[in-house]
Amino acid sequence: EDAGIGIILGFTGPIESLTPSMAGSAELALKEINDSGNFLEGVTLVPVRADSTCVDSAAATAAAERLVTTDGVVAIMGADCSGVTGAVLSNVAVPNGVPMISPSATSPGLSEAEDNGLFFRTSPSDARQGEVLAEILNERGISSVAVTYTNNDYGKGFADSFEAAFTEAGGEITLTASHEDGKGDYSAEIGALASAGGEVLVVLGYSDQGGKGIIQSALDTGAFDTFAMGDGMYSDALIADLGNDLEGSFGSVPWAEGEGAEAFSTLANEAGVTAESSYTRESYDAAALIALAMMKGGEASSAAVAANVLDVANAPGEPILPGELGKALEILESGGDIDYVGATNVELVGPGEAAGTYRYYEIEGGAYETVSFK
Amino acid sequence: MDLLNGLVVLANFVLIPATAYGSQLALGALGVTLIYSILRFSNFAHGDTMAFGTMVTILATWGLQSAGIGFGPLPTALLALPVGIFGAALLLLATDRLVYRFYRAQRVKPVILVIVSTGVMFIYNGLTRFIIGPDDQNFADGERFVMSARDFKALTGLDEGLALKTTQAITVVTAIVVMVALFWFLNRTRTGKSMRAYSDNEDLALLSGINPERVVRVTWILVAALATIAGTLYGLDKSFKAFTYFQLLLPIFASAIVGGIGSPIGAIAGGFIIAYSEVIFTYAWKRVVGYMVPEGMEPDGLLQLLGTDYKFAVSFVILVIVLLIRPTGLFQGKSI
Amino acid sequence: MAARGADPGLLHDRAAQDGPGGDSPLIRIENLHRHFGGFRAVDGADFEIADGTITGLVGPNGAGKSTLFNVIAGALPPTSGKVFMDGEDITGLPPHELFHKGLLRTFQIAHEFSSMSCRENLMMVPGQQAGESLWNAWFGRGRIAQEEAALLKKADEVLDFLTISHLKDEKAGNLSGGQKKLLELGRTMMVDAKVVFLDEVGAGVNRTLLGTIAETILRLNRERGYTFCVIEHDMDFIGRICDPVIVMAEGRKLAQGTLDEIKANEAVIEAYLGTGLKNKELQA
Amino acid sequence: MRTLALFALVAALILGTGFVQSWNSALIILNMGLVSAIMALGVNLQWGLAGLFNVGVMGFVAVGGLAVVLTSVAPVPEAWAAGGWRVVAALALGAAAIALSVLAWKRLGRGLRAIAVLIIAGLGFVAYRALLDPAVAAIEAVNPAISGNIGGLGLPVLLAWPVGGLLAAGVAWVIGKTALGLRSDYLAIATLGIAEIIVAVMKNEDWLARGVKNMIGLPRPVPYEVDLQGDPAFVERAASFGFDATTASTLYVKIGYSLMFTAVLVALLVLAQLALNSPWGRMMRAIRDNEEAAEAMGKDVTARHLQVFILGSMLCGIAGAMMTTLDGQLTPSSYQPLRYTFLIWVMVIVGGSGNNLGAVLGGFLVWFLWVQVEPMGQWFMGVVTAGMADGSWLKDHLLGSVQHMRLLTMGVIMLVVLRFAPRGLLPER
Amino acid sequence: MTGDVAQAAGAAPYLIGEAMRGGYGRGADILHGCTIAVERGEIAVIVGPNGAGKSTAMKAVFGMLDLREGSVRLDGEDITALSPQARVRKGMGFVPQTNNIFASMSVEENLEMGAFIRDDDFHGTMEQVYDLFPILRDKRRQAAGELSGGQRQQVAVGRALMTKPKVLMLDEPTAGVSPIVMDELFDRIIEVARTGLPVLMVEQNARQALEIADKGYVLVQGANAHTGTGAELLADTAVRRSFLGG
Ligand SMILES: Nc1ncnc2c1ncn2[C@@H]1O[C@H](COP(=O)(O)OP(=O)(O)OP(=O)(O)O)[C@@H](O)[C@H]1O
Ligand SMILES: Nc1ncnc2c1ncn2[C@@H]1O[C@H](COP(=O)(O)OP(=O)(O)OP(=O)(O)O)[C@@H](O)[C@H]1O
Ligand SMILES: CC(C)C[C@H](N)C(=O)O
Ligand SMILES: [Mg+2]
Ligand SMILES: [Mg+2]
Repeated sequence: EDAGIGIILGFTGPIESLTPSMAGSAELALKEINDSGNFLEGVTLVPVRADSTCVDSAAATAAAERLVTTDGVVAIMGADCSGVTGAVLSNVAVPNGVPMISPSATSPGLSEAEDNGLFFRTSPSDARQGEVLAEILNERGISSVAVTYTNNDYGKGFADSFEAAFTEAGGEITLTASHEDGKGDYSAEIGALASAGGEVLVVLGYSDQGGKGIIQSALDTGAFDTFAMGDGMYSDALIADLGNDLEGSFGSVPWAEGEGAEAFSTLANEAGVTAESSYTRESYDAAALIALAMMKGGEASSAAVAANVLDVANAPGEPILPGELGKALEILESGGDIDYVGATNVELVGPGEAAGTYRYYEIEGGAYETVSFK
Repeated sequence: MDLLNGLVVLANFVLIPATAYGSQLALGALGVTLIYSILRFSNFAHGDTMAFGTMVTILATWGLQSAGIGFGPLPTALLALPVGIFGAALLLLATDRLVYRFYRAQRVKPVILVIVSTGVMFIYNGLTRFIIGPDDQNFADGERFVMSARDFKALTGLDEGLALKTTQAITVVTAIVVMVALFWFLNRTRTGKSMRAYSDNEDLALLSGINPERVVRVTWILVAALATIAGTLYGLDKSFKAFTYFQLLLPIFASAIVGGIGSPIGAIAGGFIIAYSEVIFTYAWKRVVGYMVPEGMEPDGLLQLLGTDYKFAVSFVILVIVLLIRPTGLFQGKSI
Repeated sequence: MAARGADPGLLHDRAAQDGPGGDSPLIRIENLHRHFGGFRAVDGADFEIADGTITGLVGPNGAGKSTLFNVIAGALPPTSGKVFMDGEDITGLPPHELFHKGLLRTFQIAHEFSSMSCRENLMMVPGQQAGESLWNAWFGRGRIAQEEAALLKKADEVLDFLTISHLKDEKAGNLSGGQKKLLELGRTMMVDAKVVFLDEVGAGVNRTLLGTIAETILRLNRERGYTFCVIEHDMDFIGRICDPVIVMAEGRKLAQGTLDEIKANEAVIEAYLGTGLKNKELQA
Repeated sequence: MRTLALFALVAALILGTGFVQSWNSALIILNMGLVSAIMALGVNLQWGLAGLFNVGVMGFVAVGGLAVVLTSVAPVPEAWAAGGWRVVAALALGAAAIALSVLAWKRLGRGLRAIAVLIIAGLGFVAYRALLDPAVAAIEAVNPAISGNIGGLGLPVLLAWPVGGLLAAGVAWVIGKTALGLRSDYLAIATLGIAEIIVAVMKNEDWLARGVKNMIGLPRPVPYEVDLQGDPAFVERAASFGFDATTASTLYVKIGYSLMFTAVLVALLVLAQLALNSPWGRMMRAIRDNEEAAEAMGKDVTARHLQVFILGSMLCGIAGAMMTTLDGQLTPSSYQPLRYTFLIWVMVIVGGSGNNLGAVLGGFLVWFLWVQVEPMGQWFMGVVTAGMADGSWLKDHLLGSVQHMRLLTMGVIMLVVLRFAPRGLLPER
Repeated sequence: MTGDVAQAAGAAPYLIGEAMRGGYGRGADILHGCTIAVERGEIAVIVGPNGAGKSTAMKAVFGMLDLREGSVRLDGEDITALSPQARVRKGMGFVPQTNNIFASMSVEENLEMGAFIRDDDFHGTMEQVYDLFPILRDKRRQAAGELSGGQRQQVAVGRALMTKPKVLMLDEPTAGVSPIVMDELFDRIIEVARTGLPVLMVEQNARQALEIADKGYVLVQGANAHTGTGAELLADTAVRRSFLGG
């Protein structure tokens, strides 16, 4: 018997370049579960993709509705962008009692959403990362920065919390300027930011979107040469494209101390999925959590997922890394307890969102070097 | 010295980027304007035509690169341009044959062609993504800078740097050359004039012995060339991503229209107006003014008229104001 | 003019009340200029159109006649100068206001409403139709129905008169060149006008029909007191209905008088009439 | 006849969705179809009837959405205390400055007025910013993660629909006053730009409706599904019809929306039809055909354009408010011209411009396609690749990009429809 | 049909649209088997009430309308199936009644477009046109759309003359032109016809036109009502009264 898992991501639209790897990672987890042969008696998990478009709430709602009512999925891995996630949650998931685990909707506002216990996310709310980034800057003794963020709920929320934390600690923000993704030209933003000045430029955007454009433009004009970056900027492609110029720049990214992330990378690379892209780890974890929660509940049902996600995600129990899903299933089968660590050191707190440990990295010799974990 | 520094800052952050961006918009706008003036509709598929032409160019560039062929300090993509243009021309001619020709024969209202072009846009959109995918593609090679900020500082001993990218230089030069060539072609050559005649009065063109199908074919080929050149230069300067090209459509249309749609000079002027208004109104003048005024009078504030959040809005406000003063654009465009 | 609009009866007698006014100027033009760039299309025109007359306006191609009409009718703003109607300054008033003051015009190049039927082309003309307010369109259907019935009757009369009643449901865009001009004229017959400006009604109209049109203009003038100003190149037509005739050349008035006086005027012959076979024949 | 057949076809498509997929999906399509139909009706009023090329539909839809927040959300007292009134004062000041400039422009002589207007506008702008900026900062500092805005009036959400219409009408009045003199494509780009400006304001003025941080969980005019599911009486009734509580509750809510939306659409459609077939409609068509002649025939073209522009925009505003109510959230960044302007235009043109029923039909049909092309595209790709060897490079590549079939399919269907009905499915007369 | 001049002359006419039946699009027939023809060196004039189908007949001869019946022959060759452009290349020149200029192009460019199919130097012809219509020389840089009604008409005729056609078709060339220009125009048309170029024209200034016509057709409701020499028609009182305005 098949159990459908909806994978709702923006396959077309502004983040269409991120989503294939995200979906690939999630499907990787499901495949691992299926291949282990230890999942619920004769149940196979079947991923069903749907397009959230990232921006069109109505289309996303319709797609989700189709997943739930037509394809009969029991849980949803998604959605990606916070806006459509909110729409799918309140219009489809809650009314139908279908749980959602979003890998990437990071808007702080979602913590307050009316979710009836059905909404989880494997990425931390941006409220926390802002503080982390401010702390890093303080450590480095940087007291004056210019900030640019991608103009969406993620970027804006992130910038708000960063600004609050940084000025609290006595830092000065010379200018906060948003940038729109997908609009290749950022001369105006760079002009304003350069004129405002600051020791470093804090970039809270996406590595394959405006964020990259901004950095490139800043480097080309010589406006800034050191950048402090948020999670959206973490990607190997960025280093590959901009090379040595990024030397000495640094940033934060939700990450786990330990082998979880590396395990995932190896796994993903073997399967031919790009691991080093935004939110791939979170996607893997989201899908894994859905499956594990079903196992724990003993049935492939929505209720089982909703009831058990927190349980399998958090201590106590045996820590589980990517690649060890089979083992986890066995433990659960035998009535044992697990603590899913996954690729991002999953720890779901509060209303069911990642607590968020962050890696503070610096770019040295053309690679990300860990400085510390926060 | 300080005055010089101030000027350099201005050039580096306002003049050069805005000029380059303006030329990029202008090149796109030329294509839009050409279709509008001759085939009489606003072609929404133009952004995706640019993306398609660029994609073919990129594939050809990769081919050349893997064969070890380069173009010295210039990007190899320039060598691959003809292939891209050829590909785009094939696509456009095929589209015309399958789609637009029918509506031309029916003499439908322009707005229907606009909507049809939206359909075509969806198809190109998918086509490009099928072939090269939705991701960023970097295909620039050769010398990146004519002059980098660091070199400039070392060379002049000024505090401020001035950077000029190869692609920026190429873009500006190309835009001007293409504009002049197009203007000459339309106003001086027989084919060009026959194209204008066709656009003015189709029936009468027929009565003068002008072959409409030929006019249409030439137009599409020119459009393919313009779109591919514009798209490739843009991709070289930034990077190639199908989605960005779609997003470019809006400022491109704005440029074409504010300059007076149907007019090549207008397209260029429009491109610059849009680009400059985006940069100037959201620029923080603090640093420039700081250099310009006597010691001790440097401004505290940023001297920024509007946040960059509104850069797009600003350019549209300018556009509306220009149109209110000159209702058919700066250079007397047409209206249907 | 309260009851303008749904006035039944094509040619009822208004003359009884107003009477064709003698020589008082209905339209007065003072030193009117209209320049296009450096080109002076109308260059200091000065003349009067007396109430109750049918004034002919002739002149070589490009003399500025149509431009003058456009300025008087509010379609083009003047560069300088003034236009008066009944002593009131109407310079630069928008055409729709002039319409309501009783000033109507036709266009040299027919301006039909191409996707509407001929009948609709006429029915839309009268101003102040109750049905033209949205409120009535929604909530005053009864009144509209009555009004429409009257309009329809009148429109059909006009179409009949213009010999195109078989085309009443044809789209105006599909009419022949001459038929469009007829329709254009027909519009001025839908309402009670004070003064009507006709720009080359005759061009492209069959001469037999033009005779009938001349008849109508005369009747409208006599029986309803319409004042006309007529641009036309057909001297037969001008001769049949116009007194006086004003000749324009290079944006100015060149001469004024009866047609015979005009025809005798050397300057007019040189600029406009010529001495070709046609006029020799006409004079004979 | 044709009208009936085509509407029957659309009904069949939606019912088919119900049978093949699920009734929930069918109702979702129906509801957004109803909303789309209203938008299309608005555009048709402007374009089909008056020839106004409004490509700023998105802006009016967005304004309608904003109205929902400003009407129905509870006010945030802290924010009002922090700076709400100062913002109102600043806005009043700004409006006064603009009014004064316009007045100066009209009253003063040629030489003076440019300078006077510049001075008034400049001073006004500085004063406005001086008053506004600190107030905004204060408001936005109030609990930024969940509010940071002034909230709304806390009125019933249904009231937001007419309010959305009025707000959009107000915006349309301003735009119309400035830009309606422009011709065809120039008007188009101006409205397109103004719509972008409206959305930019909604995205960046966080004090208004949280900007890009979105407003979620907006009030609803229908009960919540979970409440229904928790109501034993409802569960029992559902069971008596043979439904489980979840399905019954979701259907119940959606049908609730459908009924309300249908009522609005029918009312608006009746009004639109009455208007179209009256002397008013005839006058509008005359104006569309030839403005110069209409003006010479005593029709005040400018005033009529303004009137119909406002009316059409109002419909878009109402529909925008309805849509936001249906979504339960306001997400300014989702206002994209492709979706909210051009798709609406596609509806009007495919349906048949100049024909109200055509626009409505187009609204339903195109919306249905927009939603259903995704599975269609997937299905088509499945068929194409079925014959290929498993694991072949091409097959993987094609399957990998199956999502891009969505827009491609949309394009193909649009072209096919327009090919066989170049003037729309239900052409004007 | 009495007095058919072509028949009388014994040879096949240079250009003939014979027994044409047709209409616009899928609409009703406008032409009901009408025939018009013109000989070398001859002026043929078509008159008739408004909406009789005169312009339609001209368009049909020029191939801008699909014929449902009948044929068009040029110099003995059947050209019924040719496209309008192809007919231009065969030497036919046409001035339509409406929309007969390129409004956005300058006067000179309008004339150049008239010479589009010519490969020789056309400046001589252009000078001739300017001599014929001196006002056009003054306005040659102005956009034709900005001209007065009569000036446009001159541009339109000038454009057709530029083609150096083998047969010239004019649809109301004198509509809206002043008497002096009309006389010039008729003179010129006679002159042109004398050189052997057949001229086929529609005229509402029918009396003047018939005076110079070698052959006249009266068209009523898409069919030939009267045919004869210009003088014959002018002398026919029935024709005069119903079609020539007395
Ligand atoms: N928009 C314009 N721009 C430039 N010149 C113009 C414009 N409109 C008219 N003219 C010029 O003004 C002059 C007067 O034109 P107008 O149409 O008034 O002549 P007219 O007396 O009506 O001639 P006709 O008898 O041929 O109709 C012409 O020489 C024409 O070229
Ligand atoms: N494009 C068209 N579509 C449909 N019907 C048309 C079209 N053009 C003309 N007609 C119709 O064909 C008939 C003949 O028109 P045509 O233009 O041939 O008349 P004409 O003899 O040239 O008249 P005129 O002297 O007024 O120019 C008219 O009744 C007219 O309504
Ligand atoms: C994938 C990302 C675009 C999602 C983003 N973090 C958001 O919350 O919208
Ligand atoms: Mg004139
Ligand atoms: Mg005709």
